[in-house]
Amino acid sequence: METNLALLLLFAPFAGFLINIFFGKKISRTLSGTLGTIAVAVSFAVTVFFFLQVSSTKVPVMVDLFQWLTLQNFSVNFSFQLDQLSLLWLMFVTGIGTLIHVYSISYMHDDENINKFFAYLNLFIFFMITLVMGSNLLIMFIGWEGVGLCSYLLIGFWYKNQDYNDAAKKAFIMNRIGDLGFLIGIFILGYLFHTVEFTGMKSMIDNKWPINESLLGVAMLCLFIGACGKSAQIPLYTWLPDAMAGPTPVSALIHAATMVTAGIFMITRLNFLFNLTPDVLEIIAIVGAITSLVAASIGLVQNDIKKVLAYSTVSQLGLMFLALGLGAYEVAVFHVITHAFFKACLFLGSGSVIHALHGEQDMRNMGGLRKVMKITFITFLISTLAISGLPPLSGFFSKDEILLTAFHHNKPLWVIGSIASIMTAFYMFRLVYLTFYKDFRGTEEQKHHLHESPSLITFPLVVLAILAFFGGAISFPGMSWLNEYLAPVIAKPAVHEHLGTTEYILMGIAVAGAFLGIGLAYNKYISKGEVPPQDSEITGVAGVLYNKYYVDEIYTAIIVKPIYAIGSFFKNVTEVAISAFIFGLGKVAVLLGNEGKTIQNGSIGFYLLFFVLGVCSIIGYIFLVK
Amino acid sequence: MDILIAIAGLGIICLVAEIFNLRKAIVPVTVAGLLGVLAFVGAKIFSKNPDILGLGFDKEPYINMIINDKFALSFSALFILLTAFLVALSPEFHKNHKAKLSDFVAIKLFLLTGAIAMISFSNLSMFFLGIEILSISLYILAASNPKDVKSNEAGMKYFLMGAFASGIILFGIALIYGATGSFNMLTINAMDREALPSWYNIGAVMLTIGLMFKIAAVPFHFWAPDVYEGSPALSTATMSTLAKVAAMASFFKLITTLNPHLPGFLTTINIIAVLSMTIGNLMALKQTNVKRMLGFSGISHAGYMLLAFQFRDLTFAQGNLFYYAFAYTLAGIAAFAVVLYVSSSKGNEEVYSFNGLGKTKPLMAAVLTCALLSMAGIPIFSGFFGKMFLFNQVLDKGRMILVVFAVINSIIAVGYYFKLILAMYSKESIENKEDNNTVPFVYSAVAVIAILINIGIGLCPELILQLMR
Amino acid sequence: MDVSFILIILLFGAGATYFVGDKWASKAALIFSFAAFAATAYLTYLFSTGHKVNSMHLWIHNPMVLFALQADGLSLAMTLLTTALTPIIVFTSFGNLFPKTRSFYALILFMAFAMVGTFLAVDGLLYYIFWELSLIPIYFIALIWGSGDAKERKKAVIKFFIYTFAGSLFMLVAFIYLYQKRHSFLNVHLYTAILTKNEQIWIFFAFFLAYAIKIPLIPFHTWQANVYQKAPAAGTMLLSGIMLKMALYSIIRWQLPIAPYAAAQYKYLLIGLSIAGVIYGSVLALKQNNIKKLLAYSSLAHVGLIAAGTYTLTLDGLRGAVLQMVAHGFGVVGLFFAAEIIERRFGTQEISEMGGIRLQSPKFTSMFLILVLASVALPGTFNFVGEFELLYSLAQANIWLAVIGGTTIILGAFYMLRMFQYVMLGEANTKVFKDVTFNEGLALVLILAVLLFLGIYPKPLIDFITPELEKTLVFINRFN
Amino acid sequence: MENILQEIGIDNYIYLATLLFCIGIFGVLYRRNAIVMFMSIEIMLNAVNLLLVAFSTYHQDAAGQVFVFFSMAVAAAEVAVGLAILVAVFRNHNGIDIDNLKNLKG
Repeated sequence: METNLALLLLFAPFAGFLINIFFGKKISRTLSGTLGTIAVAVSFAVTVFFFLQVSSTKVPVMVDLFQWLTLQNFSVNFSFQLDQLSLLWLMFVTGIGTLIHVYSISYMHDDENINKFFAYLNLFIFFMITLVMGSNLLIMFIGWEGVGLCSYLLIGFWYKNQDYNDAAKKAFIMNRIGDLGFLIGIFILGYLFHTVEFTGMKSMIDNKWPINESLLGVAMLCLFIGACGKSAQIPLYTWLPDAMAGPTPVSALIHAATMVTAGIFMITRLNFLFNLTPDVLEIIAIVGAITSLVAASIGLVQNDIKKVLAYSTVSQLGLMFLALGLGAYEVAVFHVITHAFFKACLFLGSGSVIHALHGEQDMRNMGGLRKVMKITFITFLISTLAISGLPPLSGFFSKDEILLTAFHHNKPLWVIGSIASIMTAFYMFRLVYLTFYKDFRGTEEQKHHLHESPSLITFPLVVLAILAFFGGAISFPGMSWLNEYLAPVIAKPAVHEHLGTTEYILMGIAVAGAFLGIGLAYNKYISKGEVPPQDSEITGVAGVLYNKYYVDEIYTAIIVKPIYAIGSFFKNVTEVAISAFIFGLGKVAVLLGNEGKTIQNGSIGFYLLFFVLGVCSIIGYIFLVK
Repeated sequence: MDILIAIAGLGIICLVAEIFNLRKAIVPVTVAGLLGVLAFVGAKIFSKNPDILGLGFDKEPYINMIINDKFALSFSALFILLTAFLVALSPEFHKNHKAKLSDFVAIKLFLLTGAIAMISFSNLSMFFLGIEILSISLYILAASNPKDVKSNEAGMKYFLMGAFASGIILFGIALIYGATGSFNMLTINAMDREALPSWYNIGAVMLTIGLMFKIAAVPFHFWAPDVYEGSPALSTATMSTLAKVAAMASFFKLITTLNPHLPGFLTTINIIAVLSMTIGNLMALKQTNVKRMLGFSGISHAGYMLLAFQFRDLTFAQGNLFYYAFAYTLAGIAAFAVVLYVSSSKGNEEVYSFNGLGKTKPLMAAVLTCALLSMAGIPIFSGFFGKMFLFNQVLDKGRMILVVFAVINSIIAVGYYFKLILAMYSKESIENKEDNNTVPFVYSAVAVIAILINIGIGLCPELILQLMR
Repeated sequence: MDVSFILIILLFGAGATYFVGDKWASKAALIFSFAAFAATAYLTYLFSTGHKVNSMHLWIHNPMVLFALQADGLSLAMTLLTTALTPIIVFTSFGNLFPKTRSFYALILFMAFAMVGTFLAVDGLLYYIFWELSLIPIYFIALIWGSGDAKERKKAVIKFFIYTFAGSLFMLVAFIYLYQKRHSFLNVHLYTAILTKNEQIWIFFAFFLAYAIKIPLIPFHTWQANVYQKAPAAGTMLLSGIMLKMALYSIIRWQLPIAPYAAAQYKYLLIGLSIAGVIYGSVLALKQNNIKKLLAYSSLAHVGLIAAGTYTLTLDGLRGAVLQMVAHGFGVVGLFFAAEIIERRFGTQEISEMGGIRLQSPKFTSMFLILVLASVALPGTFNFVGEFELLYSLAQANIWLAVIGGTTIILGAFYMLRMFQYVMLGEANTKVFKDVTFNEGLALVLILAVLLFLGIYPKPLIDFITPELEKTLVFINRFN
Repeated sequence: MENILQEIGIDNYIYLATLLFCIGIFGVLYRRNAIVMFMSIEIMLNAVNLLLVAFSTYHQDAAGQVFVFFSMAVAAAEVAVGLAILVAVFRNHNGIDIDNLKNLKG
C-alpha cells in the first residue's frame, strides 16, 4: 500500500508528462493544462497523506524497488525514502507546483505548444520528486540531472530565439560543472562508505566507522560544488539571471521555489557528514555570504523586472547557504520554505504584470499599475514586505534567524548578511515603486490594454501571498515547530539561543535596516521620482553593477574563449601536424620510389654493372669480411 | 623421369598436331594431358611406392639424376597446374596468330619440363639442364612478338643478362665439381663440409647469385620490371608465376642440399631478402603500368620467399615455402587473367585502363581484387597464410628483426595494390564504348578457378601443408 | 547448435543477399540479419541456462590453429550488440537509393560476419583473421557508397585502411611470437605463456598499436573524422557502432590478460593518453561545423573514456567499459542515423545550413534530443550507467583522473547542446524538413527503447557479463 | 696428363679460368655491341668449360667432361635463340647497339 502510494506520488506527474507529450496536440489546450495540474495535484494529495502519517508516527517510509547499478564496492538500488525532510520538501514542491500549474493554464493559454509546456513542467515535478525522495545519492543524482534537463527545456521553451537557447545551454552547462563535483563526491563517498544510501552512511557515522577525514573533506567540498551549480552560488551563479528567458511560471517554479533549493536540500540531507568537516562548512558560509552580497548589489540597478527577482533569488540562496555553513540547517530550510512562498508569489506577480503588458519586462516602461492591477499589486506588496524582512511576515522570521545565527558564529558574515538585507529591501521596493507607482511610462497602446489578470492567475497569487504572510508561523523563535519536526533528520541541531536582549536588539537592527532600504528607495523613486537612465547612460559604479561586475565577460574571456582557442589550435595545428606526420611516412615511401626510378634507367650495361657490383660485394662480404 | 617424359611427349604431340592440322585439338588435349599428369603426380605423392607404373624410373640409375621426394613432386604438381592455366589462356591470347599457337603451347610445355627438371634434380647437370631449358624458353617467350619493339628489347635484355647469369651458375657448378669431384647431390651432401676446399663455398655463393638473378632479388633484379613490361602479357604471366617459383624452389633445394658452412651466408640472404622486399615495394608505389608494377611486386615477393631460409626444421620450411609459392602463383594467375583481358580490350596495361572495371565487369574486378588482396596478405586469402607461416618459421628461429621488416613492407605493399583496386572501383571508365564486349570465357574461367583455389587453400591450408609431411 | 551457427547465417545471408538481386537485397539482408539476432538471442538463452554452445575444431596442424569460438558473457554480449545493431543499420539504409544495392547489403552482412567472428574467436589467429576480414567490407562500403568529393574520399579511405592494417600487422607479429612460447594460439594458453617483463612490454605495445589505431586513441586518430564524414551513414554506423568496439573488446580479451605486467606498469600512461583523448576530442568537437565530424570527435572522446576504464584494470573499469560499449554502440548509431535523416532532407552535413527543424518536425526533434541526452550521459539513459562505472573506476585509480575524465560530462554537454541548438532550434529553415517516415521513426524508437530500458534496468546485462570479467580479471591481476 | 697437371698444379688452372671468366665479364660490361657481348659471354662459358675439364682430369672423373658437352650444347642453343632475338632487334632498330634498348625503364 505504502509502496503503491509512494509510486503514485512519484509517477503521477510522469503520467501527466506522457499524456501531454503524446496526446497533448490532440486534446484542447485547457484540457492539457488541466491534466497536467491534476497530475501534480495528485502528488500533492499523496504527499499530504504521507506528511500527516510521518508527522504522527515519526517513522520514515522506505520503498525499495530493484537493483540498478552494481559496482565492486557497492550497489545502488532504485529505492526511495519518505522521511521528514523529503516530505517537507515535497509539500512545497508539489504544493507550489500545483499552484503554478494552475497559474500556467491561463498564462500560457495562447502558446501553441502549451502541451509541451505542461509536459515539461510535469516532467520537472517528476524529477524533483525523484531528487527529493531518493534514498541514496545516485537516485538523487537522477533527479538532480533531470531537473537540470527540464530547466534546460523550459528556459529554451521559446526555442526560435537563439538567445534563449543560449541561456538554456548556459544553465545546463554550468549545472553540469556542479554535477561533476557531485559525481566526484559520490565516488569518494562510495569509496569511503561502500554505500551511498543516506541511512547506511548515517548509521556508519553513528557507529564510529573510521573515516579518512581529509578525503571526506574533499568529498564534501565536491558535493558543495554540485550544490553551487544547482543553487546558483558563486562562482556558478551566472546562469540563473539568464534563465529568466524562460516563461515566468518556470522562473517561479524552477528558478525560485524548487530546483534552485536542491543544493540546500542535498546539504541538509547530508548534514551528518558536513558536520564532520567544519572547514567545508566555513567555506560554504563564506561563499553564501559573498554570494548574497554580490547578487544583491547587482540587483540594485537592474531594470528588467525578472532580472531583479533573479538576483534577489541568488542573494537569498546565498543567505541560505550562509545558514547551512553555520550548521543551522533547519534555519536554512526554514528560509527555503518562506522564500519559496514569497519568491514564487513575486515571480508570478511579475508574470501577471508582464502578461498585462504583453511581454514588456523593462521597469522603465512600467509604472502606475497599482490602480489597474489591484490583486497583483497587493499580493506583490505583501511578498515584497516579506522578502524585505518586515515583521510579522514570514521573511522576517527566517531571515532574522539566519542573521542571528551569523551574529553568534561569525560577526563579519553577519555584517555582510545585514548589508545584503538592506540592499534587498532597497531594490525590492525600487521594483515596487517603479512598477506600481507613479504614472504609466509605456506606450499608449499598452496603456489601452492594461487589465487585471484572470482569476486563474490571481488565485495562486492570493494563496501564495497568504502563505508568505503567515508562513513564519512554522518556526517562531523559541517555539519552533519546524525544528522539532526536523530533529530526526538533523544530526546536530544548531544551538538555539534563548531570546535575550542581544537577540531583540539584533532584530531591531534588522528591521531598522529594512526600513532604511525602503526609505532610500522611497526617497529616490517616489519623492524624487527618478526613473533609471537608459543603458548607455549608466556609468561609474552603477555601470559596473549594471553589467554584473562583468563576470560573464570575464568567464568568456578566461574560460570559453581559451577553450575555443585551444580548439582552433587543435584543429588547425595539432590535427594537421599529426596527419602530416603520418602522411609524411607514406610520402617518404613514395618519394623513395620516385627516386629509385632514376636508377632503373633501362640500360643493360648499367644493370650488368650493378650485377657485377652485387656479385663483388656479396663475395667480398662473405669471404673477406669476417 | 616419367613425368618429364610425359610432358615432353605432350609438347611433341602439340607440334605434330599442328602438322596434321589438328590445331583446334591442341589446347584441349594439352590441358587434358597436363591434368592427367597432375593426377599422376598426385598419385605419386600419396602412394607409398611412387613408382606406380612400375617402369623403374625411381630406381638406379635414374635416381642419380632425378629424385622424386615430396618436395619435388609437390612443386611439380604446382608447376603442372600453373602450366595448365597458362596453356588454357593461350588460344584466346594468340587468337590473332593462330598459326603460332602450337609453338607457344609447346614452348610452355618444354618450359615446364625445364622447371620440373630443376626442381627434381639430384645431379647438378640435371639442374643445369633444367634451368637452361627454362631460361631459353623464357627468352623466346619474352621476345615472342618480334614486330614489337618493346618485346625485342625485353627479349634482348633478358637474354643478355640471363646468359650472363648462366655463366655464373656454370662457374659455380664447376667450382663445386672441382671441390667435391661429383655432380651428384647425394654424394655432395654427404661430404664433410670442413674438409672441402674453399672453392666449394665460392661455388655455392656463385650458384646463389645466379639463382638470385633468376628469382629477381635485389641487386640482380633490374631486368625484371623491364622484361615484365616489355614481354607479351601471357609471357609475363609465365615469368612471374611459374618461372619465379621454379627458380625459388630449386634455389631453396640447392642451397639446403649444398649446405655451405659459411658464417655470413645466411646474413647475406637475409639482407638481400630485406632489400628485395623494400626496394620492390617502394619502386612499385609509383608505377603506372600494371605489368611493371607486378614485376616490382614480384621482387618483393621473392624477398619474402627468401625468408624461408631461416628455419629450424627443413620439412616445415619446405611446406611453408610451398604454401607461399602456391598462394602467390595462383593469385598471380588470377590477376594476370584479368590483366590479359584488360590489355586485350584496352590495348595496354596502364592503371587507368582499369578505371571503372568494378562497374563494367564486376566479376573481373572482384577476381583481381581478391588476387591483389591475397598478394597483400589480407586474410582469408591464402597469401595471408603464406606470410603468416613464414613469419612463424622465422620467429621460431628467433629472427624478430626480419619479421619487423617484412611487416613494414607489407604495409607499404598495400599502398600500390590498393591503387589498382581504387582505380577499379572509384574511378569512371575513360571510354565506355567497349563496355559491351564480353569477357572471353577462358579468361573468366581461369581467373575464377585460380582465385577459388587460392581462397580454398586459404580456408584449408592443411590441404597444401600436408603434402610435405 | 553452437555459436558458429550465427556466423553461418551471416555468411550465407551475405551470399544470398548478393544473389537475390538488387530489388530484394535490402529485404533479404534485413531477414538474415534479424535471423542472426534471433539465433544470438537463442544461444544466449542456451548459454545462460548452462548449455555449452562453444565451437572448437582443429583447423591447421602446424602451426596449430583451432577454429575455436567461445561463448561467454563478454563475447555474447558483444555479439548481441553486433547482431542487434546490424538489422537496425540495414533497416536505416532502406531510405537510401544506392546503386549496386545487392553488393552494399551483402557487404554489410559480411562485415557483421567478420565482427561477430572477432568477438567470438578465442584462437588468436582465427581472431586476427576475422579482425582483418572486417576491414575489407568497410573499405568498399566507404569507398563506393560514400559521399563528398571522390578524390578526398579515396584519400581518406585508403589512409584509414593502410593505417589500421599497419597497426594490426604488429598484433599478428605479437601473436606469432606468443605462439612460439606455447605452440598454441588459444587465449587461455597465451594468458599463461611465460614471458619476461621485456617481452610483455613489447607484446603489449604491439597489441596497443593495433587497438589504439582502431579505437582510436590520440594521437592515432587522424583517420577517423574524415572517414566518418565520408562514409555512407551505414558505414559510419558500422565503424563507430561496432567496429571500434572490436578494439575495446580486444583490450579486455587479449591485451590485458596476455601482458598484465606491462599493463600495470604503464597503467597511468595509458589512462593518461586515453583521457587526453577525452578532452582533445571534446574540444575539437566544439570547433566542428560538420555534423558527422562533430559526432566523430565526440566518439573519440567517449571511447577515450572507455579505454581509460579498461586500463584501470579494475572490475568496475572493465564492466563500465563493456556497458559503455553497448551504450555508445546504440547511441552513436542513433546519432549518425539522425544526421543521415537530416542529410536526406537538407542534402548537407554542415551545421550552419541547418536549424529550425524543431518547428517542422517536433517528433524527430524529441528523439534527437533524447539521443543527445544519452550521449551526454544523463542519468536514466544507459550511457550514464556505463559512464558512472568508468568514472568510478578512474576515481579509484586516482581522483584527479576522474576529475579530468569527468570533464567529458561538461564539455560533452557543451558541444552536443551547441550542436542541438544550431541543428534543431532557431527560426524555421527555408528548406522543407519532411517529417520522419515510419521506417526512420521505428529505427530510432528501437534504439531509444534499448537505451532507456537498459538505463533503468541494466541488471540483466551487468549480471550477464560480470562472471566472465571476473575470470579475466584473475588473469590480469595474476602478478599482483 | 697427370704429370702436367701435377707439374702445373690445379690452382693455376683455376686462376686461368677465373681470368678468362673475368675477361668475359669485362667484355660484357665494356662493349656495347650485342654480338661482341655474346662473344664475351661465350668466353665466360668457355672459361668454365676449361675449368670443368681441368677438374675432370684432376679428379680422374669423366662426369666433368660429359658436363662440358652439355654446357656446349646448351650454349649453342642459347646463342641460337639469342641471335634470333638479335635479328628481330636489328630489323626494328636497324642496329645492334644495345644502347638503343633503353625504352623500358623507370
